Amino acid sequence: MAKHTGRGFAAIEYPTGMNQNGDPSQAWIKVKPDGRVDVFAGTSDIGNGSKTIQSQIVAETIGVPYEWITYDNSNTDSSPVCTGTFASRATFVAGKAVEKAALEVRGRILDIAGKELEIDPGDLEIVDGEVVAKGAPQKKISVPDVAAAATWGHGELITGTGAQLKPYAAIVDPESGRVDLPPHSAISYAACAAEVEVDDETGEVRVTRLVQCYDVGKAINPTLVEGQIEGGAVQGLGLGVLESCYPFYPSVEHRGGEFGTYLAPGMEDLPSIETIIIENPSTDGPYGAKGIGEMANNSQPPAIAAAVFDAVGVWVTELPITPERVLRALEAREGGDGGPRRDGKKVVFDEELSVNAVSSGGVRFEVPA
Amino acid sequence: MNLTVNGVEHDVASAPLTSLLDVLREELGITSPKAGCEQGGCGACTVLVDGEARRSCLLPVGALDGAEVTTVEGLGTPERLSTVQLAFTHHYAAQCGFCTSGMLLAAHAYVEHGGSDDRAEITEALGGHVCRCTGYVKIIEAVAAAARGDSFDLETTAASPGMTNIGGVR
Amino acid sequence: MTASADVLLPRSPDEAVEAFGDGSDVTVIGGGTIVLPEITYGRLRPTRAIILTAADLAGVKRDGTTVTVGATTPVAELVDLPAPVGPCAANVADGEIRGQATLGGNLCAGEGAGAPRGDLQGALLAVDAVARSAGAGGERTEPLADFLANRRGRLLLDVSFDAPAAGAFVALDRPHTHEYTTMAVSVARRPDGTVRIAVTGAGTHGQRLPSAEAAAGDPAAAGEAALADVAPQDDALASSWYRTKTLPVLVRRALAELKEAS
Amino acid sequence: MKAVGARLPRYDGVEHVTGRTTFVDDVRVPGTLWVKALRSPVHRADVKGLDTSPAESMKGVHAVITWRDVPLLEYGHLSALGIPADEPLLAKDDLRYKGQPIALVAAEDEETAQAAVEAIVLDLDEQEPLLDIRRAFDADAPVIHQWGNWYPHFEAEMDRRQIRKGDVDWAFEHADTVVQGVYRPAAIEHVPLETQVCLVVPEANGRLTIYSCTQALYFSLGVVAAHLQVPLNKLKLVGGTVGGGFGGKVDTATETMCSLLALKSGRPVKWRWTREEEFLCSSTRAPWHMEIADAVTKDGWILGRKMLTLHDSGAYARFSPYGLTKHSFHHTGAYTIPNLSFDGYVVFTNRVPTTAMRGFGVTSVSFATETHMSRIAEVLGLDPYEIRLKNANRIGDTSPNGVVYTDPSTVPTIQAIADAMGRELPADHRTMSRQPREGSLLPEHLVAQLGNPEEH
Repeated sequence: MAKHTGRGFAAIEYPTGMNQNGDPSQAWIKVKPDGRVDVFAGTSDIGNGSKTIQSQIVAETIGVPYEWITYDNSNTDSSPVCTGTFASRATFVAGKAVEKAALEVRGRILDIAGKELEIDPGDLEIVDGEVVAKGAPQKKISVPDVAAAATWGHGELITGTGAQLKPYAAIVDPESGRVDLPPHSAISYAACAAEVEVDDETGEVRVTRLVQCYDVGKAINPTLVEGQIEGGAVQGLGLGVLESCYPFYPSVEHRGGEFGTYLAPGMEDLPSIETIIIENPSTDGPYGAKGIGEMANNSQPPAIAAAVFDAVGVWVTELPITPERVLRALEAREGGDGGPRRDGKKVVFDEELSVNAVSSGGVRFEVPA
Repeated sequence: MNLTVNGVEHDVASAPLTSLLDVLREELGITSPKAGCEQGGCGACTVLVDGEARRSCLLPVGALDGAEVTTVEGLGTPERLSTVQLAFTHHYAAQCGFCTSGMLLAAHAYVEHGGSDDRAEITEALGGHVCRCTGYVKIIEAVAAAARGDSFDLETTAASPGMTNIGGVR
Repeated sequence: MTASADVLLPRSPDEAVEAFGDGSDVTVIGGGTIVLPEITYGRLRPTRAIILTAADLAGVKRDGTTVTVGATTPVAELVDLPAPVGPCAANVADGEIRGQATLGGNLCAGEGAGAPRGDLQGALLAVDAVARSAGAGGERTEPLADFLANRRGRLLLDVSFDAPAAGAFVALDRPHTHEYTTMAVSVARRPDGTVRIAVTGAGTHGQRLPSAEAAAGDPAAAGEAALADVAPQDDALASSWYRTKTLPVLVRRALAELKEAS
Repeated sequence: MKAVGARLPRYDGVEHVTGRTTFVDDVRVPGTLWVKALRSPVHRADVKGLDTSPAESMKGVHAVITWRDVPLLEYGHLSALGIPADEPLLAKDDLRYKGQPIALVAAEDEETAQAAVEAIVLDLDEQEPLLDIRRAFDADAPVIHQWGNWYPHFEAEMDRRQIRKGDVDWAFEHADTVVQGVYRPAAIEHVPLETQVCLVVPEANGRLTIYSCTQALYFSLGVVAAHLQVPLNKLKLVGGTVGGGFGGKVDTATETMCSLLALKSGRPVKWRWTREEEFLCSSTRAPWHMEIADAVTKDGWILGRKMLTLHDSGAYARFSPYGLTKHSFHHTGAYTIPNLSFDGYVVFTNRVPTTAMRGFGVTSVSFATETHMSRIAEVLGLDPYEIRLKNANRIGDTSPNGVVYTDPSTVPTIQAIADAMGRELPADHRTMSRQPREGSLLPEHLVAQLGNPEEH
């Protein structure tokens, strides 16, 4: 039995929001006569927690308790447009739309409070559900009283709408791929170190530790950020060493049609996970947030591949890094066939996988000599 | 045949080879057990049968005459959450919520049977349950906390172990 | 499909045997872990089914060194049995499945769609288990290997074996949810010192490895010899190539563990 | 109290732990019919005959639909962006992947629906499938798609996504070493715990209420309305609470077909995919083939990169052209490489169409470029942290497609990991920042690529 440990490292970046089209999210908010706040948005909560995050943004922006918020994303009759929950956009783009709507509501509350208190709205602020005069905290009126005054006294509805739209970024030069505007809303960054244990006789790889760092811009809710990072880490582990729809790709034979034969990571696969959060605020996101939902599974596979090399000295560059691939690589190396081919200043890995080896000439990868 | 579900006795009309999952969801309208795979592979349908965690998609109801079944509806109510329900809330152990009912019942059985807060032991007990959202970290934390008998503040949620925030960096 | 099935719930072993008859056109349900999904997915449409839950066929009995395990004993109740049987049982699927799945289901399972089934077959072959079954021609007690070869039309009643002097179990370990065993090797030393070696996952069902047994004194040689006894398959979990590469490793490791256990 | 930055409890947390969250499959409407699909049994075939009458005449069957029942048969996932459609909602003349839906049945119960599906008569002429994207361009490869074997509709009707920056020939000429490798991540399943599911209720006022597990309510609303050729206010999508998605539920996989069945039968219909359908017939993350050659100097500068990407799209285009574009824009990873030549193709094969999944388009390129980076470090005998810090994106650097980086955090994230792993970095690497390049970190070859961060 020969088990080897290894460490690997990777650093990545990932764009928030869709790349190449207008990407709208909209929201509207109304305030009930007792000051409670109803938010309508079309963002599906797929477990990512957008109901929570967007409610927090509204509570913070207006200045009322989180518990006062009701959030309705249940249907397309009551909710305005949101293209959806993908592209790491639910906080960054849709959250911004909600923030804008909440700012409008805040302005309406201050206007009416100003009339009630006979103070210029610009001299008022909202703190914990109360509108108070800046510098004169004894002059105040509660948001519920403002909402009641609006409804019964002024005959007004306190409401707000918000829309966030990233302008269309066109590829102005298809030859070079040059764009006229950034095709993303922000870029997030992460790095990951992986530790593995590799059995050089069975080829089995066990990921034992993942240490990760994410620049999240601003953690609107740190617990939910952790949830995204940890869930992503285990999906990245699945990508790295377990999962494949086609175990004999490109063949379509022996696909797994159940959990026993499709190798989704289980609790037993969980490595030790440590995470470091950096908060370098974005310019466009709500409260400086960036979108990190998707990138959370991107850094582990290359870190694991490097760790496997560190452990047993072979590069496995087809994912997942199955026991069979490790064994085949080890065997190739023992047969004197594992390393790269050196040709002048060229160091050429994986020649047998290249289109140059497989295609009869329809597509080539030409590298200048 | 008879089935007691969450303390209420039911006369079941479904054919004996119908799965317990189908009886609960389609005949009795108890929808917390989920049809995640109907192959016994994911644990989203797990319920307690006479106190033991069982995959309800694998049990023919004909084998269960007189059995006592507990689903999440029988664990606690929003006003009076059970220990594992409190733990899952405080530790943010549910994201999309689809695996949660099965996880909770497995966790409940584990704690009731005197399970410890040891990660390996928890994994042994809950290891057949799939969660695709959480990466299992917070689920294990929640079960461990419930096993320890922690008390839970529902106004806030717990940080994961091994988390550091170093704020803004030049 | 299921609504029209004639379902019997025998209350004793005799009732079970009678209900089973000659086994034609009968679907037997022990723990349900294999059969129920087949019914739910519409691939199995029983006309007659026997649910064995109440048939009093469960339980582990020890008589001196002889262990007898009833057919509907849950796999979970086997985990404390001597190696290789206990560790093999502990390696089956997960805790909840082990609580539901039965010995009989594990031994009578048909071929899996994409992965080996019947983990316990290898372990029980290694301890020279004998199977007692009913069906056409009446009750029969025979070596497990013979039962496995001719299990169609048989209702397993129990399995007996003499606890080995020592045993070991080694499996390929690639954890994932609802884990199926890719391949596993069980070894046992009988009181007379001879060694039995069996594998699960190198063919459609568990099998002894006589060539490896003949070379058991030299673990490395036994490992290589094992390849003469098998024709491993490709499936969703591994290729034939990979199983061929790792079977010698598992045999060697199991024999090394056996040596330590002796 | 502060709401932003606080560890507040999940908005729907108590619903989740009490089992009261209502997912689509938990909605109960009396009189709901069950739906089952006839799916292609083969990877590729021409359809010679399709006779649904045996199913239609079965007791308990209320509606059967085929391509003939769809007002607008082809509507692309990216049609709204002007990208042409290629995929029929239900197969018409040919079958391009095993599991492709051909006909759907709505019946009183699941068993009847399944029996009706099995009664449909399908006459096929099986064809050789194309499965290896590396062979798709060969003269003797079977042609499996109406557009040819690769997507031909990028801007200016180019048949590939192309990036050109700087002078890649100069880079390879001036390199000390050229490191070349191939990277092939697999297709994987999204594995949401909730399988694809939809319930459509025809309302008395002529509207349809569509209970959907979509990740994208308005996107799916648009897709259904387009196929049905109805205005948006004829449809009400109900959803927003999804049992996991990970990208797979951006596809509008069930809503349109169930709407057609509800209209045809006049009854509520529900279609819940089995886990086996989810594993074998639902769209997947794409497999990719990436080849990289980097022109590097012995002290670790990456002067230039040549890259070829083949994106295995499966049988139809869906979101793949968009995914490849995103991929191309990020093919230098977190580093600044001034001279680039990238060619990428969306290639069709006879496997399940691929779609968006967490990290769409970039997960693949992150794996390739980062593994390649580790290899370069190994080949040159350099420290994997230090070589990365040196080439890391800095404020004022430009991306492959010419965007100026304004707030890259590559340097601090790498430093944080080095710290956590107890890795002693040399002093000059420890004090690096993301601020604009200067001094030894701004060698001649990186000057021309610089942009003005104020402009973006």
